[in-house]
Amino acid sequence: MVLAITIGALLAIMLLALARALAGPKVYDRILAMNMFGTKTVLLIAVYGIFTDSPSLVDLSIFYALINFIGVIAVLKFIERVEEYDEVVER
Amino acid sequence: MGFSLFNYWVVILLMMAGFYTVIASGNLVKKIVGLNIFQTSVFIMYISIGKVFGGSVPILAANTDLYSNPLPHVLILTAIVVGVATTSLALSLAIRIREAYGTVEENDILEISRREDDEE
Amino acid sequence: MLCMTALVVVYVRHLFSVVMLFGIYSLLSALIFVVLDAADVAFTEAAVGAGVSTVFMLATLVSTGRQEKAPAHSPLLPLAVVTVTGAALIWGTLDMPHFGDPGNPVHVHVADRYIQESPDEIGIPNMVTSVLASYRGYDTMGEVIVIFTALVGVLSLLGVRERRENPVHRTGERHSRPYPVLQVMALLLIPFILVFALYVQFHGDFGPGGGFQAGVIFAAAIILYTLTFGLDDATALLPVKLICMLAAAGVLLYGGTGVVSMLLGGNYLDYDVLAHDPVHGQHYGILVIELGVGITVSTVMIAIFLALVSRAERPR
Amino acid sequence: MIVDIISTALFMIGCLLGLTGAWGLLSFPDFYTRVHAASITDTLCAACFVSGLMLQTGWSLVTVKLLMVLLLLWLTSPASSHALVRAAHHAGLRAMTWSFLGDRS
Amino acid sequence: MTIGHLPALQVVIPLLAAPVCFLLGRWPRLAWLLASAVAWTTLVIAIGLWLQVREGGTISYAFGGWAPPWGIEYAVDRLNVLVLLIVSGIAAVIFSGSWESVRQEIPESRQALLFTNLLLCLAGLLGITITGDAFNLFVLLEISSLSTYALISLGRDRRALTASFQYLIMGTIGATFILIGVGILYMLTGTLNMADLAHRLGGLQGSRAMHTAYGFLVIGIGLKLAMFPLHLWLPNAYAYAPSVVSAFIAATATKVAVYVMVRYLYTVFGPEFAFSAMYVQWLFIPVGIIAVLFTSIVALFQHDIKRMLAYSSVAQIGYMLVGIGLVNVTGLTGALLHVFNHALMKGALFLALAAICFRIGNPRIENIRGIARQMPWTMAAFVGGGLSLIGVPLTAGFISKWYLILAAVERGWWPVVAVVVIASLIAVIYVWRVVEAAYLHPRPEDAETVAEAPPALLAVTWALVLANVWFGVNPGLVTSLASGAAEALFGGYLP
Repeated sequence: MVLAITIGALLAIMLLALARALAGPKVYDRILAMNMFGTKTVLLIAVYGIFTDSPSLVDLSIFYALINFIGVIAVLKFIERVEEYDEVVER
Repeated sequence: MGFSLFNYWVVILLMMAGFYTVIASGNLVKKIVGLNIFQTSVFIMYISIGKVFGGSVPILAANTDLYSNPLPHVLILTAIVVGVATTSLALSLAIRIREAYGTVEENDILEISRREDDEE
Repeated sequence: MLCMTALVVVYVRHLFSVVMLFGIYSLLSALIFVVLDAADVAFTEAAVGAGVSTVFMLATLVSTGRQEKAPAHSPLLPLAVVTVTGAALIWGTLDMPHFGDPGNPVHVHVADRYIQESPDEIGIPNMVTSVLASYRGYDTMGEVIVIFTALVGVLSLLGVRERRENPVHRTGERHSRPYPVLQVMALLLIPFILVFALYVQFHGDFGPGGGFQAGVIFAAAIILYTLTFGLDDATALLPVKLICMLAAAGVLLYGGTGVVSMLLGGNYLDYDVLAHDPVHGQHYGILVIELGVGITVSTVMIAIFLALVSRAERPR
Repeated sequence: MIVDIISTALFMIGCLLGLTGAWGLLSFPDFYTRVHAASITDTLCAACFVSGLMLQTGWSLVTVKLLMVLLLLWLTSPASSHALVRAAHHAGLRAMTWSFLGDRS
Repeated sequence: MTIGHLPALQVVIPLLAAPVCFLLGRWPRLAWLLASAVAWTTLVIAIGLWLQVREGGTISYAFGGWAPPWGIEYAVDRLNVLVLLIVSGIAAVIFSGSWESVRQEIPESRQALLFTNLLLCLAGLLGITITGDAFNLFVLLEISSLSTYALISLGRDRRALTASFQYLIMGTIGATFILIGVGILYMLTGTLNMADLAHRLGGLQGSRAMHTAYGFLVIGIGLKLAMFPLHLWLPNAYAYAPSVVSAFIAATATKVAVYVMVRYLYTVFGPEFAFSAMYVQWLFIPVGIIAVLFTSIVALFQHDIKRMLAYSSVAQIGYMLVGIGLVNVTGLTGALLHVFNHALMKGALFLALAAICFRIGNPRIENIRGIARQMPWTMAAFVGGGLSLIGVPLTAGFISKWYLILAAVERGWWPVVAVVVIASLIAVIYVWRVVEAAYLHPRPEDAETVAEAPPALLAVTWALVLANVWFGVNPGLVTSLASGAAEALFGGYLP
């Protein structure tokens, strides 16, 4: 029961985040949504792992947290670089 | 009956979305993304082949003796690696194409190539 | 949700968004893998799809531009092809074995042997690792070679410059603002990631993980370093030549294990002969080849990333 | 028993916080307010979930791992929010002004 | 002891030589020597396997000591030993003659990488041929494909990049289709070993899922072997790749794909399912005929000789499909012989072109006017290869076409005979265009004088030309191998 509600709520959050990611409007909104989506995935996997008695999934959630962080940083860095180019081009 | 095949149908829908992106999109990078989606959906198909209801992760545990099938997992591990290898090669080709032609739009490239062919 | 993401990917034209949505798509499919009991695959898919592939694509977008043009030709023909293919598949599914039924042919023929016997024959609890490294060890060797081939291909296409030839053109330095917060964070995280990579590498016998996943995690640490400190610092830390040598060494380590087992009288990649006791032999063999996989995968990922980024940093 | 109740309560609080944050993410009017909504709830929400889980598992290696998840989330999530806002600011994304709010109301 | 390991060594040696070759990046000449030595070794191993097969029938090798179907098996029979021989033979010849041409066309920093890629490609092709495991085939297919994409993109023209990208997209779609097909087969049977698959599929005749798997496999492999409407990637890929690479992949890659098709149709699905239930001959015969006629005509209008030969390759694949589609032992023998002979003649022709490229750069018809006087040996080799392509008696090309015609007559399908003859006449025309330009036109005044091609390149070209003649005069060896394989494949099945 608790499991169902928790997972349901997490999925709902993810759905909302996904809606924001799809809606945009700016790239940054999408990144924000992606970040939130990622953290909720981490929690979801942890919850699922503990409740289904397979603690090995917790390793997985640690890893997801890392990947999520690196992903966000990568997007930011590369977007920044593209904007720099645009500035250079405009001048 | 209907429901028991439901997830194959979802997979097929995904596959076709990816496949459509590959063949209909004009942008090379987007083609690559489509290719990835296509492949990922095939992976989901394999993994769902291996699922057993009531089974657990195929790691030996004391409290269960029904495991999902490990073989598709192994195959897909390999296939994922093959996929990323293809992706990285395709991406570097896209970069080179951009440097050589100044664009990654298929139509523009075709136009330029056609002109080159005519000149010869 | 998965369908929605996939369908939107088809429509969105801003390529950064497409790639990010692909990252989300990949995370979602990894979640599905978790639900379908495939922890190892979920690990790998997240590492590769949401992690490495996404980062590679982003790095590419920097040099290729980020807006897609509207398609010029009509979408009818591809749509028709797709519909026909999809219809064929759905037609084929109608009498497929039912999803999740333990009596399906897949579960009763070959795989049952892996499930029943592998704990005794190989002696490690994670069946995925046993099948991957021993029963189908040759496939895994093929996989390492595929990754290596990708490295060779990317190098022959792009090449990696060790150093910037001309310091005046360091646009990155002139424009990019240092991120002190991120740099501190990265320095905090990287040792942790490296330890985690080692844990995953050697814990693969017992839980989800193994050489491939560990390799990607290791590469992720270096990618994080490169992102926060810049390409030059990263290549100073890990010269490209060293990376390439390590990649080849990893492949040779794997293949060499096979050769050794051949010299000791077994078939290629037969680990039974590596020690007096077959189970011990399997242990050693799996340990060594997982190490080979880990080395090759991490170095190849790093090298490809550096190659892509070194192109991206070049001013247009 | 008590542990169960506490952990259930923690889960519920976590759900509530998470949903609030997500709702904020979806409905707030501009980027910076959305960051605010998302990041503030994220931290506490994660804390609630993970501590609830830790209560469930009891004391073992898994608890340590869960703690690591929590620490990681606490470290990375503010950092990425920070980086995100900074990048957006540098890219010239303007914050919503009062006059804009006034127009809306 | 070594004898027993030959099947594994066949693939493992080039696979492991590749990283070594990669480490030799500074010394491209050493890399070349290593690659050639390895290629010759694989040829020796293939001959060893052939001798073994001739004496003892099918050889099976279990990787990791796990008996199939639990482990991965390599299975060598008459069918694939034929393909092994031709692939490793062509590789040995082409690799050893490639140095001069590579040194001229590829920047020095990439030369060792090119040889590494060639080795990987060779290993992949040999592996595809020898493996008895459906999934292992996919992995090795990807090894060879990825290295082929990289090889093509090394071409000097920037259109090489787009050609390679196009090939990558189509090739990956093909590979993914194969993956879907194998997945469905696995779902139905629970095994991946080909022999075991064949055994277990026998009980599943008429299952829709099996039909779907079949369709996906045929289309997937069709993409790889450039079956007629799916051939669009091929001409550009061959035309813009470095000359040596064109020679190697034109002679081997599609042949291996034809082998895979034959293997799936006959061994895995069985001729009964493939021909009596799915009527694949009604796909292959028309597609093959259209391919032969249409692409031969397209070849007539090409100005770039490499492209012309590439289109002719698609036409030759059409012959092979017709041979498979005729559904009798003679037809299949003809198709297999054509696999062998086409590798020989395309190898010879593309090597001769490589020699021409080496001296004049761009091998267009207008550029080679009067060149025969300055490069007599090269042009003579080209003529030799061309005669074999046309199918003149006493060359290898004649033998396989003869078998195809015999098979068509056996079935009483005279139009097929007519098509083979007409297409050969068209081949006469396009080969003649080159010969005319090279021999009958004077060298233009402003053109620079060129010398004969370097001796090493010339030697390997002539080796292949002479092989064409030799196998044309003494066809017995290969013919008996091919017809033995064809009989074994058909088993007791009669259409």
